[in-house]
Amino acid sequence: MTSMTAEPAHRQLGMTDEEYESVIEILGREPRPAELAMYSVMWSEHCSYKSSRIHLGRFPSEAPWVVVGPGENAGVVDLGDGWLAALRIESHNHPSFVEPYQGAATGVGGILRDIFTMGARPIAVWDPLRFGELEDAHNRYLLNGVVSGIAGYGNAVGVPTLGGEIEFADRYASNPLVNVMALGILKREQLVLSAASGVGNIAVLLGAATGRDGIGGASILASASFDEQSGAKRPSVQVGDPFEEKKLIEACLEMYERGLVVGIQDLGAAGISCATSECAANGGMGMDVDLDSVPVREEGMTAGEILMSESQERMLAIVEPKSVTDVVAVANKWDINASLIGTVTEGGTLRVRQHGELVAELPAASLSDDAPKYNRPTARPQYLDNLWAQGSDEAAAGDLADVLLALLDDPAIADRSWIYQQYDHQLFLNTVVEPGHDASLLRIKGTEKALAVSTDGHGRRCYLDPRRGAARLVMESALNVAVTGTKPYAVVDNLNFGNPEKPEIMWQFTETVEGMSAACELLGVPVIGGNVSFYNETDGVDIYPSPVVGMLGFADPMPENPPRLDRAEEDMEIWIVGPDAAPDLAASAFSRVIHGRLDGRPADIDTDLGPRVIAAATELAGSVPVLHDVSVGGVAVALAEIAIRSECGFTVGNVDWSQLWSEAPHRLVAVCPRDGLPELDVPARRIGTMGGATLNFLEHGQIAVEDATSIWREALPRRMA
Amino acid sequence: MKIAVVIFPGTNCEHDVVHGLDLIGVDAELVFHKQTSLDGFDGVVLPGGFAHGDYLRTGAIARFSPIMDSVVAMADSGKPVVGICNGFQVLCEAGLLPGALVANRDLSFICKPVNLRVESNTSALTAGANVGDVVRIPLNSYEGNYVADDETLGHIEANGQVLFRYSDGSGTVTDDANPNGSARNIAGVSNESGNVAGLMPHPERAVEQILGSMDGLLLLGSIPAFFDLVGAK
Amino acid sequence: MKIRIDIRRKEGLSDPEGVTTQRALQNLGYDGVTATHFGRTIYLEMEGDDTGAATAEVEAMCRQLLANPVIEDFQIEVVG
Amino acid sequence: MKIRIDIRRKEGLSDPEGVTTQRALQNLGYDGVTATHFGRTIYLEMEGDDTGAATAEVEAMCRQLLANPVIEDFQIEVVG
Ligand SMILES: Nc1ncnc2c1ncn2[C@@H]1O[C@H](COP(=O)(O)OP(=O)(O)O)[C@@H](O)[C@H]1O
Ligand SMILES: [Mg+2]
Repeated sequence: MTSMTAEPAHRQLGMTDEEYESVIEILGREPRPAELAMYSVMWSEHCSYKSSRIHLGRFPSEAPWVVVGPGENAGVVDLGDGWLAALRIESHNHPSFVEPYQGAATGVGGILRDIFTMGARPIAVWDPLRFGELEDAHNRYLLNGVVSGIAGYGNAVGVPTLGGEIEFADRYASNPLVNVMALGILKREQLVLSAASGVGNIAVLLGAATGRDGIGGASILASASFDEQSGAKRPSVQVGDPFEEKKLIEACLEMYERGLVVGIQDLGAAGISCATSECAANGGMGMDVDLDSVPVREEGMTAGEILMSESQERMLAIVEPKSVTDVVAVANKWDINASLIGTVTEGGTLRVRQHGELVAELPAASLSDDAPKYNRPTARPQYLDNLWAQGSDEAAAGDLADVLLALLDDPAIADRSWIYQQYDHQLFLNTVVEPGHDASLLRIKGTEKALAVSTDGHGRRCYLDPRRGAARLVMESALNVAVTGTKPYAVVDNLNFGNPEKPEIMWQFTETVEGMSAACELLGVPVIGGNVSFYNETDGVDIYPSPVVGMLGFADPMPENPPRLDRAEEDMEIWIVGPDAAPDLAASAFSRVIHGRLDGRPADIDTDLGPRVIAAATELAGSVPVLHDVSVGGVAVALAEIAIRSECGFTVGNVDWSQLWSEAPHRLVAVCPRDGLPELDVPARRIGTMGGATLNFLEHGQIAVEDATSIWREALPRRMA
Repeated sequence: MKIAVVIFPGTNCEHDVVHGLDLIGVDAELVFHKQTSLDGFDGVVLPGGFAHGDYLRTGAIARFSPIMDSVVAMADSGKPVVGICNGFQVLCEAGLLPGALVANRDLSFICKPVNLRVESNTSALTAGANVGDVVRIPLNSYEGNYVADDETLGHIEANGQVLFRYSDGSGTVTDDANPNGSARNIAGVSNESGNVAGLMPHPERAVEQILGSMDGLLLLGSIPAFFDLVGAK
Repeated sequence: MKIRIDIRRKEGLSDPEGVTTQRALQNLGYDGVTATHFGRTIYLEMEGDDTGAATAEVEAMCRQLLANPVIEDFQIEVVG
Repeated sequence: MKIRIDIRRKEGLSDPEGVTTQRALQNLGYDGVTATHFGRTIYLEMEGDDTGAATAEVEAMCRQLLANPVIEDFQIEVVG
């Protein structure tokens, strides 16, 4: 990136020679510097999805309740009676590695803007995370920084964080994943889209002043791999300002309520370039933009810098001339800047001026619509045959106490309250089932409606079989929201992958899209949005293929007393609901923690029983006090979690050793009073009874609830102290 | 009675407080900080959040908001003035309550329910409770660590101005029960006449069984109870 | 004119940042450190060149807003 | 030996605290203030009297723990 290299400008900006040629073709001339800057950022992988776009159409995205599907800032679904919900997920992986606190903080800020851009009030955030193993001090530093950053921003901006998930593996050590998902709700009449309609309408820039923050952030941090040189990329760190964002949220929501804006767009990657061109293109319009009207934080900023800056906490509103005074008044009320920077024009041309000179003149739509699309080659990785051959579905025998305590001490299984107690998870008084359960459940005040959300990923399983792994994520996430009494309603996904220029990585990607799509089709759940993060590769090592699913569940009415993990009592019956499947230990916690193995081929989903178990779970949640899906750590861990949270032991039999640790899909534990479970159309069998002070697995052994509890509670704080 | 609930820029618990007051039948209305008058109100609540981003010092900038002159006047007139969490911090900064709040002992944000023992029943937050009552209320703060010099601490203890202490479930005040390092486990205090009262945990988050606790109703209900008490004087 | 204001927690009041950092330094093996305290610094740029008047004005700002006299002491220095 | 470490955010990065405080000062009528920036200060007490060695050790502490070299600059001074 220094001038010492005699590279042509476009290559320094990460653009290939062919891409540069197409710019010349579009413009019919060489681009001016600011124009080149705009194309380079807008055509980066991060902004243009050039390697993934042709595959994403595979996702089923239609359903009668979908109001806004993929493509807008957030997906929107209909909840009836005029209520809508908006959902969106994003990654902030590379920025969080460079500076964990600010990277994660600005990730939260960005995802919230996607939500209130739609007219919705953001009401909750989730944070799926991946780090290297906690034995290493730097990984602890990263985890600590990321959690503090999410807390620091999310709490202060006044949006509760209601959960997330976390995994640890060496593969993530120099490439941690920080995904953030946000949910908003709105009344139908408040829905706003990012289209600039109406010649003569004014583009008003709201919020923070523009500095040199994150210049080239989108194209450089998120669209290229890391190597030892990454130090040079550091100046592009951005500092989040949750206070500015909070004011921006309140001001924008007030403007929507009063009908003062006709369109709005948040400024994220590619800043003003992206917001002005997208608003114009979405409305089939052009725009004249005057950079001298943009409030700047630093002197001497060039046109390219102002256009590309990723300064946080800014929005671009499209306002009819008659409403401009009112928009400025609302901004003044909330002490935020409002600057009139542009005018909507006829004809589709984006014209940008600085100091009276034309610095860019280009077809607005060309920045997004004409971006390159690549159909990159795919190849099935060779590692798979060996790994599949090595797997065994028999769990080597061991001592129950040793195995179970080792699993409960694993930071990916143990109590996660060290994380979520740093997050405000109660604000707005909606949280009925708080983090620490399969899914969090929120009521919508003033209605009988409720939403449940779960985020799920499993990099190791997807590494062993991306198609099956991805399908299972969808099924697991659906089961997680079902056990709170909601029906799976919509999905957003975040596809975190390595370098797409490697055919093996592209294969993992296409397999994942296929598996996820098939499972969503099976459940009839539309994919309403997503995000792709490629180039999660450092020094040639790619992360595990790490798709993350965010599942929204919906209930109307909400069950009166939704299941919770702490509602089991002495004498209650314990049941397993779901197929009596063969043990599934590939990528299980048992193989990883006890044997340090990652091999075998994970079981596929059961296309018949899977959806039926999910439906049964939603049904059961109306009457059963405890429902818990069986996932990481198998039945043994699921039971232990119930015992720990309910402070009550149990005795179970009729589960063989391998079955205790098997992570076969579509199963859940139900705990109910003496009179048993209601009639079900899926297999269910009783395995034991609550009571006593031990987790008693009969012939396999037992441990005291107290011992299990202290190991499980201390695992994370002990490591992070 | 009618209560004003103040919105500073960065405040976020205002609607939750209104909801809580609504449940106990108290008429509450939001008031923006740029307003200057509290005419027609019988009391005021400064709710939780991050007024002015908590920049500079928590509560420091908010106390210069235009509305604050009226809040001070209301405090002087003996009407209930209640600060919850960030509102408590603002009242301390404004000098209406003794002491200050600094970063939690472990330097991390804490969001979890805690037990509080009621230490005095003559304030705007405790008039409806009994000394020795134990209530379970969610805490949600980074700067919840109450500090004051020894002289001040001695003085407010002697005066019955300590309203709540962090305790275990049976009401015993222990080090283990102190979540944030607060001096002498103090979670809430009042001024000498009890009409100005501040508390770190959020009573408005414990107002319905479905949210996990209803104990907050006792504290919010103390505002009208206190009002009736002084009104009767 | 450039002014620097140093603000420190009054002696005897708890300084969780200092205590925690002291512990972290010990854990990292920096045994030679016997005490750690935290302070905040505010840098102001001001018009005019009457340092006396400026210092007096900054002192007023500190009393009114920038420091909390209940728990903090401050020191003002003209640095440029 | 007493050491003072001054830590400031690198130039060019935004300083929301400074901006917000600057606005508060304006609102209180302190018009002469043209810019406000925030920093933090850490005071260490250390054993020994080799100032060179101490400074080198503190520099290591800053890089490792006390400052965030990605977004902050620091300055070390022996003050007593
Ligand atoms: N990074 C995180 N942030 C907040 N909450 C988390 C995080 N990781 C896990 N949790 C919470 O801990 C609980 C258990 O998580 P997990 O084991 O992933 O659930 P499940 O296996 O049912 O999907 C969930 O309620 C989840 O929201
Ligand atoms: Mg689960």
